[in-house]
Amino acid sequence: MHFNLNISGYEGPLDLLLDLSKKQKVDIKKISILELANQYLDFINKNLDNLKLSADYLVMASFLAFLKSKLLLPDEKEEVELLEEDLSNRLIHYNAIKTLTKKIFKLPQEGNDFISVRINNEFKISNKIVPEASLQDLILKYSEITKKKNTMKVLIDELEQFTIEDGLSWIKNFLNVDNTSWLSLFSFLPKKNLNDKNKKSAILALFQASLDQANQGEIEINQNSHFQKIMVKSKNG
Amino acid sequence: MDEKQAKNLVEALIFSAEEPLSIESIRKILSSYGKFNLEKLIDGLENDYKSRGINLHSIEKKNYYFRTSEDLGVFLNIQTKKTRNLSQAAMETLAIISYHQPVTRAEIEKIRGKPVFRGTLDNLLSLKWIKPAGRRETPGRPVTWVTDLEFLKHFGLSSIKDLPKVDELESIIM
Amino acid sequence: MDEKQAKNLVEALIFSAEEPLSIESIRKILSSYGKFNLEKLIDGLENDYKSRGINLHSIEKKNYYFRTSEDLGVFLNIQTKKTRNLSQAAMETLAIISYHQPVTRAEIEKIRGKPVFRGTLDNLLSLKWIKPAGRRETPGRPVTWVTDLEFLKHFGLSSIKDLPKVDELESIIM
Repeated sequence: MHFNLNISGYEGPLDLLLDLSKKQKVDIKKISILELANQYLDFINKNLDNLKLSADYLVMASFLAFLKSKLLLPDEKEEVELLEEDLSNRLIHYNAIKTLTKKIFKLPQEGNDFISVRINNEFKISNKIVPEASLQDLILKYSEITKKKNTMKVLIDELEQFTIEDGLSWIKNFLNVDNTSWLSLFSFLPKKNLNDKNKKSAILALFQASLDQANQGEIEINQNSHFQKIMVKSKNG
Repeated sequence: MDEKQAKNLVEALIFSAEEPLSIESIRKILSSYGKFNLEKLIDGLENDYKSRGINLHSIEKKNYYFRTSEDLGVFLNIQTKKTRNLSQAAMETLAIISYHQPVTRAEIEKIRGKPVFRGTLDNLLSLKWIKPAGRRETPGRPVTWVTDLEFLKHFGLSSIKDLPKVDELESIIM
Repeated sequence: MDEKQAKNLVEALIFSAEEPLSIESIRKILSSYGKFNLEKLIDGLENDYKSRGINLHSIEKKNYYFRTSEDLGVFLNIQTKKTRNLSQAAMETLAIISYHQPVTRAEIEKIRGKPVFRGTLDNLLSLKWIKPAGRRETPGRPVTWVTDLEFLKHFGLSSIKDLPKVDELESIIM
């Protein structure tokens, strides 16, 4: 089966699984987990180089690959059944939550379907003179203060970050090996030493370096349309 | 003060309060003027306003406020405050909190299969739709989240029990 | 729309307007839904509310609004106390004290990146939301601040430990 789906439309791996399972067109309690695992893994393979494919999708993929391997072995039936049931329950649960989310937001809402009214008086009802500060206000205020502090930390934390020079060296290393064909820009990202923290800076460094090289007349850049792969090719080749 | 006057006072108090007015606050004020059956007075008011353009509503039979009748929504063409657009993540998080409360963030993440970002909770907090409610007495003592009064008020619910239901969820959590 | 509905709509319109609502505005809205004798509807409303806690008033029979009944004035005047807003500075200071207690004024200033004025602390002190709690054994022996009982009471917390930590709001960003 082939699906022309975009990962960015999903709320996470469970959401994707749920959507795939609905394509089986059976009651959610009766879906084939093996078929679902195959569809999911197939989908992930096709989207592997999509930058929005975050770690949680890969964690689910490895779990499904594991489950699939177990399903193909006949001797570990009980253990597999438990895993299957657990996954199926999670899907049923998440599906219920999605249904309820829709139902809640279909309820009449204040400001759309009704408004609460009060008359304007010169007095207000209150037993004590107290500031109108709620627990939510307090937490949000503290959250605001710490967010500012985190921004500062990112600026200081330079040792973790990659520079445009790093990006240049990745591009040059690659083009020295192959200077005749079009290559995906982000395949130049180093495979090692990338974690969640510095990945963004690596992408930025590589992107800036590619613009710089194009400017220098060293490489050509091509992207067919929005969100398509950015391709690069050496001009000397 | 006679009963009719007491009822009028309760009515005026509820109409004048900024927020849904708690029955305790009303009782406290009323107690200075005599002994009254407050529940009966409120029932009377509820009944008086049943088929008017304005209805008396309660949250959990504890907090009272007046609002326009739902039947008039289409005609009122309300433009005062438009509900702002919430992300799908925020809406699902809200749904999970409302059905599973009190619930920890880790539990929400497990149900959604995805991390809950701080901005999502901040958003719901600033709407006063959720609030923290003590900690779960498990390792790490995680904070639990519950819905707040404004959530019920916004969706015109008089109790958390009035939330829509689906069979699948009942069979899983009950 | 029948006459009863039209009357309800007029009622809801007047209640929801921020300012006294002019009879022309009402007439304009109502005209989309049929032909009604607006004066008669308003007379009806005036009559319905004549002996309630809320009355329909007009300014020169042109602009309509609801207000509490004059008979209740004596009872309502007692409740003229107002809530006030807490300043940004006070809110920030309170948030920092609640999360970092015991904390010195210099430390609060460092976190805020702004000076903390004495008035801000006095303000929180008079609400009994904060109190001084001994001195820090560092040069200058500065006073430290902690939250007080009224703080927990006001914010509905059973313990300061029940405040959610920021890492409980935040999640790992992928």
